[in-house]
Amino acid sequence: MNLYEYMGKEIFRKYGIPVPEGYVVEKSADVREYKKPVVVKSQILLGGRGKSGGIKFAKSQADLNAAAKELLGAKIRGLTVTKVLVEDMVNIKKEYYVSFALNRSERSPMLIASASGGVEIESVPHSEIFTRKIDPLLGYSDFIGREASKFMKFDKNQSAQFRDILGKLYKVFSEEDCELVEINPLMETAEGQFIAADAKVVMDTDSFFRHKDINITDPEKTPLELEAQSKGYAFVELDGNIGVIANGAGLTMATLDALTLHKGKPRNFLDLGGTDNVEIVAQAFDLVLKANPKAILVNIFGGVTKGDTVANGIVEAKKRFDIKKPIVVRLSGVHEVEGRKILKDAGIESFPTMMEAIKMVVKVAGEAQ
Amino acid sequence: MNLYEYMGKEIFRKYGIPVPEGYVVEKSADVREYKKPVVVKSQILLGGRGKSGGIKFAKSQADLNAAAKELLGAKIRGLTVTKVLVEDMVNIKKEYYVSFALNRSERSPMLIASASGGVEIESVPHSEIFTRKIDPLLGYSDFIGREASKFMKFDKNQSAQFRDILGKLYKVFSEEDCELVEINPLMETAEGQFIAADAKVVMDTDSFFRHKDINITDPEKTPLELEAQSKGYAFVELDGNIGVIANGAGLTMATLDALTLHKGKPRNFLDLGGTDNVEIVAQAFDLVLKANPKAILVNIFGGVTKGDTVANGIVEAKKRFDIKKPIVVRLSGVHEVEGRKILKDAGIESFPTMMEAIKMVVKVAGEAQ
Amino acid sequence: MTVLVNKNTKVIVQGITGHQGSFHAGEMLKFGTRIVAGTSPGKGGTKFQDKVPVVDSVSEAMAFEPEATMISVAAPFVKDAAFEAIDSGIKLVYILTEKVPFHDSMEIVHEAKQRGITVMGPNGPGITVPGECKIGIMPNQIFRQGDVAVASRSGTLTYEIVDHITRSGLGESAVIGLGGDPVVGLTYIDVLKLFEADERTKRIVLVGEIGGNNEELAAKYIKEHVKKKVVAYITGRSAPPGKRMGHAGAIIEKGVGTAESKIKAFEEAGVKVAEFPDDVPGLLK
Amino acid sequence: MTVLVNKNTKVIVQGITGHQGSFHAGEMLKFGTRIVAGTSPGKGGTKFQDKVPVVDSVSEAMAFEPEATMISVAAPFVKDAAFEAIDSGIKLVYILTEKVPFHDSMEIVHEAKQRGITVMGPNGPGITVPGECKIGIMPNQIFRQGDVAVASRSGTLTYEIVDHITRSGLGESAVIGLGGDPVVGLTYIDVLKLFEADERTKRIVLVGEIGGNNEELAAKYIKEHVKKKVVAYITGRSAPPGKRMGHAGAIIEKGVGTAESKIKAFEEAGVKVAEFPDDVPGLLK
Repeated sequence: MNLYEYMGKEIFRKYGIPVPEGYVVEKSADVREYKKPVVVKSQILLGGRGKSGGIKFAKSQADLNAAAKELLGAKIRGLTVTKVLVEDMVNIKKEYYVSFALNRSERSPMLIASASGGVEIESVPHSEIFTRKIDPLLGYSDFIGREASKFMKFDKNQSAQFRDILGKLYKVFSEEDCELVEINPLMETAEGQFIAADAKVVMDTDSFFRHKDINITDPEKTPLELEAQSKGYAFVELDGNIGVIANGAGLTMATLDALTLHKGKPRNFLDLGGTDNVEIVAQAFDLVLKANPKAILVNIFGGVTKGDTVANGIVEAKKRFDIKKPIVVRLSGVHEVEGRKILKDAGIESFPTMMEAIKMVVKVAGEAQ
Repeated sequence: MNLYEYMGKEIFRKYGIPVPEGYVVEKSADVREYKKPVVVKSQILLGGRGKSGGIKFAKSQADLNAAAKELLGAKIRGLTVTKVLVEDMVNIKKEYYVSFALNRSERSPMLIASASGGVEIESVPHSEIFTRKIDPLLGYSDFIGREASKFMKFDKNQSAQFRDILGKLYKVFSEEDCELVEINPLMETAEGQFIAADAKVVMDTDSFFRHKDINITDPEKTPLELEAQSKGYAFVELDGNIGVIANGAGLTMATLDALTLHKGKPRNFLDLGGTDNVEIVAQAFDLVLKANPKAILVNIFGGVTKGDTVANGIVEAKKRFDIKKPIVVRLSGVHEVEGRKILKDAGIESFPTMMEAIKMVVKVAGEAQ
Repeated sequence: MTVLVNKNTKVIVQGITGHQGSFHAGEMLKFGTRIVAGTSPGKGGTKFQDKVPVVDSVSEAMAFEPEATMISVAAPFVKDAAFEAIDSGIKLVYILTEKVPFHDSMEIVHEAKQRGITVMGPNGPGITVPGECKIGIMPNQIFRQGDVAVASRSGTLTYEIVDHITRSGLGESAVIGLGGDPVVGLTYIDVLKLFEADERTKRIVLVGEIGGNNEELAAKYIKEHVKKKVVAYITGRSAPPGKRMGHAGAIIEKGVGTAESKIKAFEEAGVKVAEFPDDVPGLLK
Repeated sequence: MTVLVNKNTKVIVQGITGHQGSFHAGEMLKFGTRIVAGTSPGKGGTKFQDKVPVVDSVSEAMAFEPEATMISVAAPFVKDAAFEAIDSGIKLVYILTEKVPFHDSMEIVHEAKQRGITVMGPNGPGITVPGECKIGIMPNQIFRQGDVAVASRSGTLTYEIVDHITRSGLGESAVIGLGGDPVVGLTYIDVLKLFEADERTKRIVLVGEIGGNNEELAAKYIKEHVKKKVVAYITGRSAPPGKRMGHAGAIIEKGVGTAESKIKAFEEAGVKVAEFPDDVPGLLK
């Protein structure tokens, strides 16, 4: 999960990475006395905030008040600004890029650095980017920083500051269970000091059991997605008209693929995961229905999740939520026969294969009002 | 280097290992108001302080004042007590032993635990001691604590407390660069709480460059040994009459062995280490002479330390310190010929082999007044 | 020689008395897997299903000379359990658990690799060699012995495809789930090497998904090293860019790791790519 | 086949421009060691003694295909330098530096071992194979090619004994200093295996000292596995209990690791133990 810039900078500060002096404001009235030029930055999880008007510069108290007032509550590319970070302005000499990220194919951390910072790293030519695999058992060690410094053509003083930051940034990456820690731009001031002008920290949500202090809701999720998350479902909203319930991420994706290739349009999808609980199945319908689809497709390959459990859950949901919309079910695998019988007795159509079910649900969704 | 109990406990506290409430006193006037029964413990680096009268119990203000007054300044087995630790008394239910130590032959940490604590671990039968090698790359992990808990026959609650302490103790061992971290006794109170009643922490002096906060002098060293240490020499005082200067720990030991087997009695020995500096050689004589030996044996096998450098150092020392005592030199290896010539020109006797030199020095030391 | 396990493989289950552990251990016993012991701290001395000895630690379980372990403990305790297995020197470690922090997985996988230990998972369905041994959670009844080896990042989708293969009249020589997490023990390339070396295996199915570049690396490896017939299926074609699809692995990473890129890589390597899961058996024949 | 190194072994020196590094690199060149490059961050592009290329990092030095490295940097930087060598995959890492924290050495040694990398030292004199290669700090002039292999925990004492061997008319097939620290890369047993397998070696000298139980383990190993003649010398007989003798290794640990225990173990294994260093050649003959 992405952390807000100000949260990332709090972590940086804790680890001794230099960041500009600043404070967070939620109400424009809380803006402090103006002392020197500041930058007022919307705390939203979007790249290119500057271009979208989310960053203002203030050279007087009036500027500062106006910037905070203007930004707080504003909508930037669909996201409402609830917090701004007011930070001392620094005199920029040069901007660099540096990050540690997981390289999935190597299953190892990777250091990425470039002397061309302040822009999206994807837009920088490959020849200007230093990348280096970190052996996860050896971890980051100073020699890696020396290699990077040489690539960056740093002098002794620059290299010392840069390597100090690299060592600390790797500590953040590993101790805070991050998928990505990025400083862009890493700023060199006119006075020759390196300072993290921005902070992008992406944490592994699976590690939150040991980071109890991190308590934010994912701003990229819709309210319904957040509700589903709190109930333990993987649930994503889309813009079609067929609600999809399946089990397992791979099968769920394959279901969407097949549906799409058959001209069906998913309204959402919900991954039941592995469950053997009728209530969990029934509750899933509640979520899917809230998005108001025209029909519901259930695609289950029974394993841990057994066919009869799913069938009972569907029957329970139909009754409890008084579902009138067409439900098309595919049931295979463990307890397939029992499940299909339960559904048949309740008047719900079911198929043994995914293709049959998909063709049917596309048909009924097209017919439904 | 051994840390005092109170220093070890400060470290324990920092890592969350429960220790009794307490404070350190250097002057008996600084004893605080008596509130509940306390134990007053001499801060000296000796086992069996209790038996030697170094630990007093106080059940009143008068007791406490008297104990502090009596212990501070007292000599216990040759060591002067300069600090006492005043600690709340705990109600003992049972005493355990636990430590992490370096196992040299395995080159790995080892966990040692026993339900028979409060006595020297060497006196506990092997069958009552749990030992387990720790893979230094995997580190301590909870499963090791579960194995130990089972051996100790702990119930669930005891095991949970014990394992929590083990995890933290291992962190002390590795993060504080320890050779040994020992809790003996690890006390279980009448209320069922585990608490470190003593703390033995032995730190690796070679790691002190990254533990700048540790700043104690080794109480096991004599003043002359400390002076030598501050000058960078390995120097040990003994009780004979021949001062020994050699280069390299192995050769130094072999020199002492050969000297002893030839009935010579070393007064001290100084390991020059690897040096190519005349002044370092000369300064070594200053130290050796301060212990007032009857004769001085110099045994050098030249490598990094070159024969001519040593010879020049000896000549310089003889002149500077006006040494009248016999100096017997053995010089071999790199620049042996040059060195022996320099010595000969200065009237100092030298030999090509260790045995000749040793026999000679034993002879002249016997003759000297 | 079979792939990784056979009917003699001695297996332990770490966490055999837990909800998941006990269910799947039971299914594995039905499949014919030789479970020699299970661990459950504090429950040592009891028996699972009146026959499998339960002990307190892997160290004690080593008396049964296990060659493989299935770890089924809650995510926060997986690293400890895996280190326990590694420390004891068990050569095949399968981690059933999902939601393991990937920094833990990274340590587990690399420490194991250094010691010549194979890790499967976390968050995968395990391995099944029909007629021999199952370690994991795949449904017993979908398999038939045969010559098709299947490797997949996903669980239920694997069953779907195996089921089609079996129903088509073919059978499986080995089915391995790599695991759906960003960091898992086995790569497609590791598994391709095993499949290529396995005498029972004549045909190979790779089930891939969007995200990462492991499928692209596998395609390159197939082109250069694999002589057996390979068929692939890639899921996530319809995934909207930037939306997580449940798996951490299934993120479209700004143009890299798209379904298109993977399909293209496979096709360039001479691997036929199925449009739907039920197309797989047809392409294998 | 020689022990660990031969005249073709390509060696780099990490820290070649330092006081110690440059002196010993010079001596090694005189000995005939094939130093292909040296590292010194910031000094890349220069030459050592007008012939050995100096580069900024081991990564760059890999262009010269080194098989061994000598690390001569200050103690606080040894771990970084050793990890740099390990990360690059150099197969023989010798650490000259003394006063390395043993927790660092422990990590270095074990990480290296997992990767099949041999570590010598820290705080040892290195290895010399007369007529072939020297990596380390032993004085060049004391050697003569021969059939005696010597392993020792100490530096100058090794020279003393090698000098006696050479002066007696014998010569050396290999001399290895394990290092005087509590944690070093090689054990006597590791070295005994190398000596036993080495065709040039006919006789073996082990130089031990008080502290630890490595000599006792070596004695046991010799009894069971070593066919070649072994002579030992143990130093520290006169050491007062509890007094450190300069080496961290040389502490009398409450009755364990005494000179008596080591001498007894060797004698029981049929190893003759010299009373004085100059007795060694006589016992070898």
